Amino acid sequence: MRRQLPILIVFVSGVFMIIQYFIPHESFEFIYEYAMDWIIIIGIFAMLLGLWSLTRVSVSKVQTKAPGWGFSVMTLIGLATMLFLGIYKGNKSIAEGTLFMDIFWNIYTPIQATMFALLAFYIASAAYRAFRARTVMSTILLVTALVIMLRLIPLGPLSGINQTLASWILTVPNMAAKRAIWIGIGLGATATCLKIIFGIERAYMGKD
Amino acid sequence: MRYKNLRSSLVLTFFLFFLILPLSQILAQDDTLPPPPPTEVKAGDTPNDNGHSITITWKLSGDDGAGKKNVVAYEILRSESPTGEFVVRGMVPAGNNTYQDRGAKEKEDKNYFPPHKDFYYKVRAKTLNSYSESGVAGPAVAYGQWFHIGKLPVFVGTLAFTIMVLAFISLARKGKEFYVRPLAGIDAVDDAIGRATEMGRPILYILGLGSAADIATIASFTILNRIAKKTAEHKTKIIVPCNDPIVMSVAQETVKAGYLDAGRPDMYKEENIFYLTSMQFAYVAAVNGIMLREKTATNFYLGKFYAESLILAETGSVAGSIQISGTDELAQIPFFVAATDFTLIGEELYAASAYLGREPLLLGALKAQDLAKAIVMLSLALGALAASFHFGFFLKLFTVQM
Amino acid sequence: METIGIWIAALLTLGIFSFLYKDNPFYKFCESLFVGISAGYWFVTTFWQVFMPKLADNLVAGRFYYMIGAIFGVLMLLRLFPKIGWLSRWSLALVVGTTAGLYFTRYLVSNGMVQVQNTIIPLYVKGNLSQTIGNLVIVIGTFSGLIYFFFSKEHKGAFGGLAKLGIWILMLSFGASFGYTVMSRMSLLIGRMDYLLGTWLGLIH
Amino acid sequence: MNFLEKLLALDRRIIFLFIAIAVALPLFFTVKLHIEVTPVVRNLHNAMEALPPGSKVLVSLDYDPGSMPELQPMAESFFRYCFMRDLKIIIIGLWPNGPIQANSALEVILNEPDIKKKNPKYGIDYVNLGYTAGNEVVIERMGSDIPVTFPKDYSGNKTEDLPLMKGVKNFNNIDFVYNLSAGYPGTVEWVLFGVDPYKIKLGAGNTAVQAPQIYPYLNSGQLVGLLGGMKGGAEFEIATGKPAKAVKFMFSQSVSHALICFFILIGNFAYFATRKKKGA
Repeated sequence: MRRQLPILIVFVSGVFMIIQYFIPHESFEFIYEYAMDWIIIIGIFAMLLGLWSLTRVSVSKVQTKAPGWGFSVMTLIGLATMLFLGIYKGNKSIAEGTLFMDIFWNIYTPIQATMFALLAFYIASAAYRAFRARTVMSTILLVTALVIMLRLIPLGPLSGINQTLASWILTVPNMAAKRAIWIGIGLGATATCLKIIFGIERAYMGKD
Repeated sequence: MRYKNLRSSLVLTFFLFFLILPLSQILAQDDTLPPPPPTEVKAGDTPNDNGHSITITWKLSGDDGAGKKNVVAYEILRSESPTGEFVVRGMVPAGNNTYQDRGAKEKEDKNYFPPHKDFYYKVRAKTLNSYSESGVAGPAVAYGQWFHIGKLPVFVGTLAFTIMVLAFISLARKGKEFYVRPLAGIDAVDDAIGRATEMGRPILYILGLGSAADIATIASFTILNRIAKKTAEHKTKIIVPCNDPIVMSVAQETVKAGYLDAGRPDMYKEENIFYLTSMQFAYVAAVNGIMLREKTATNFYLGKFYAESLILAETGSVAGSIQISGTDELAQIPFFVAATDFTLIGEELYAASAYLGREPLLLGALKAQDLAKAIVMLSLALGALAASFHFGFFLKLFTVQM
Repeated sequence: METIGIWIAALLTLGIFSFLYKDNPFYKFCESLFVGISAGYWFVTTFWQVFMPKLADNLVAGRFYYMIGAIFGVLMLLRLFPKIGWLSRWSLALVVGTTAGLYFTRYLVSNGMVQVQNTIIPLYVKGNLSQTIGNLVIVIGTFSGLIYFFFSKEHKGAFGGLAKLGIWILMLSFGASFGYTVMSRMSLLIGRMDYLLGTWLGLIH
Repeated sequence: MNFLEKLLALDRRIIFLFIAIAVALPLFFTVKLHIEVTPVVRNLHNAMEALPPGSKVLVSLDYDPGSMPELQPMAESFFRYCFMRDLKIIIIGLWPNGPIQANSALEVILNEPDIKKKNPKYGIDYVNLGYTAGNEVVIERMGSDIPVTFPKDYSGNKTEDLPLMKGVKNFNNIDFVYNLSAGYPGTVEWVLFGVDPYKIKLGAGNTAVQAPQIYPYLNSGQLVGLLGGMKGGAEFEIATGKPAKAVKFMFSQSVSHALICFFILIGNFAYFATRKKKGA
């Protein structure tokens, strides 16, 4: 019961989803839509597990006065504030102009944009560190990256040649490489799906 | 023919020619004379669908693209009886000769389209100021199909691949041994765990931003299981911060199973596999902190990754961690290749679970993948040759209708 | 209010940027606040935008087959109780099984058949040298790229040579993507700098 | 450790500092950078030039604050161009944030002296119909009936009561569609569900990351033109003769790109120099 039933559920639901792809009839379409909604609903319930985990880890840091426990207090305050502000006025709580949305725009959005902008620095440092002509492979990597980057720098008469080269690289060899990776991923992913459906890959199910 | 005898039709032709035609040309200036109606209107069930749609086709009006070229659109009208009231169901711009009258399948929907019921159709050609209607077509009945003919190539592919996988797995069950070539990223895993043990520092495992439903994440679970087993053997701490509650639950089960496999269930600590937040950059901000504060010796990034890949990899490099990455997200592979020590590219991520566990069944499936790959490569080569000599049939084998 | 908002946003921006120098309390403050707020925001918006319309409204409207989803959802929560936690595997099994089946055909079609279909192109285009070369590179590149992903044979001899060509083409593609992405990453930083120097300090217009 | 070895193991914070300067400093200058208008941008501009004054253009803003640095300048230059040419603007969004982005771009443009002189009026010269959920289905529904798909505008007025919307029933009454896109739903959906069935004339602006996926639609003629990333935005500003934000920002782009290239070159120089020494 503990081991067998989940494996059976995986098999039945997996095979059903494969079959329904080939059957346009409405009866299968209906079950498909329900199943998709059930998955979403399971996800919503699971949110509580997430909140529980976050709260428990933070509270235990505060209780044990672990290093940096004060920051866990900040996390808990942030969480509690948003939960309260987002629920207390019913579904009007998250309309534009509420305190909930003010926090979203003035605290959440700028931090997010800045985290994202860190990439500008990291892309430079990664390029400096990684783009050394050690081997043929790394030389190819470095030279193509340079060619593509140079298209934004005025080079006089060379600019035209560089533009042509850059767009050729993007449309021809780049396409070939992407296709090879895509096909490989397709084979790997489909094989993994089958391994899951047939119960061969079951590490995700845990053990007793 | 409405005019039964020849004489009256001759008289009519006469009138047409000498009276109405010049008049019509004058009238055509302000476009009030109706265009010739669409002809050969046919209505029938739409193939390969769920049974709530009828397809109508017609021959274009003489003034559409030819003649006076003043037809702007066609309206499609429907009725439940040939003589009943016809209501407009939709409109297509001039130049189109087909329309799918499609409705919802839910009975409570306003736009519900009942199957197994007779419908009659007319098509109306419209100019700016006038219109003309075709004759009535029908009755037509909508019904659902039980197999999508256009997806036949996919069906054959599905069967063939499934048989290949099952065949190789059963070979593996019978004890056949399979060779797989070494993979640098996999060979590095043991060293990376050993390094963490020597340094007495924890290992960080990031499953990415995917949900438990992403295949890359599921592949990563299997790898996590093997790595957890090894860390349990080495008594090294493993930290798994998650960004999806279900992923966290599964990760807990997976790691626990790894500790059981190693015979050290007592060492499993659930609080090391925890949830942070589901929002991309907040999650990254927190993981950045963990790397620097816990001084993780080895970082694994295996699963689905988006823009955060480079932030993680560069922060890990600041912390001096050994980093092993792998993803099937094409746009992020370059950043992992540049910034981490080893990268499992695309399919290698899926192969890694078989490599790490060396389980015969998983290796068998990997062989099936290789066989399929060989078939794909053969098709590519033959297909390109066929296309060079203008044989179109080969392409049709792979063409899927949606 | 707007001025206060701009000041808060600007200070938080600086707090995150300070991480580039090194980990520090200012960053830790921003980080912990960000985690709490984002988790709360995510929970609340999912509740109002997904839970209510997908489950509550449907149940109220009498569509009781949604109860099945709710039951599996509750099973998921049983993880919190160690003794009956194993029941949550039923929900996991449903999620994983369903999506495995769903993705199987999706990957087979879009990663397999469509890619093969797009790569079946003539190797020789009459009177068009650049397209002939382009097509040749695409077909040979894809072919050798796939050789690289072959697991059953060691990369030696002619086979190894093709595999090497394959990885070179992959590297070419990675270099191109890397170089191409620099522009959009710089755009992000320009946006932030514009905010700090323009919106906040008013130094640039 | 000599200088070269130090250079090889350069503290990344030095790189960070240079990048910050390379991005920030150019913002203080207005430099006339030579930016060539590429054919894809030129085509878009030509298609819009061909619209007679009074033409109705629909613009769909399908992005959120995350893509603002790239797409907001495009939205601004588009509005500026339309007001100058007396084209009537109908704004919608397939992303919830789109109409909000439009309002903040309008706020900037309506305060520019040239536009102030023209004094465009809401409801007559431009309307914002807001956001409707449904992704590509929204486009499909607009094909048969725009006022039904967007019954009310962003501020709650009835769409049918807006003077600009008089006689606008579906895509047949729209002369040009412009789409600013950061992903799904976006330009791909506009092509598949707007251009293919309804033969709308479509131009688009995309983030740099997104743009390569859109190129095939240009070659097939389904898209009249495309602005790719900040560079595309700058080219459009040059083409319209009104250099603005994107052009200004391109100076930062060029300097920072040049800096990264420079760092890569000196990194390699140091690498080869130290290797030679070791070899000898």
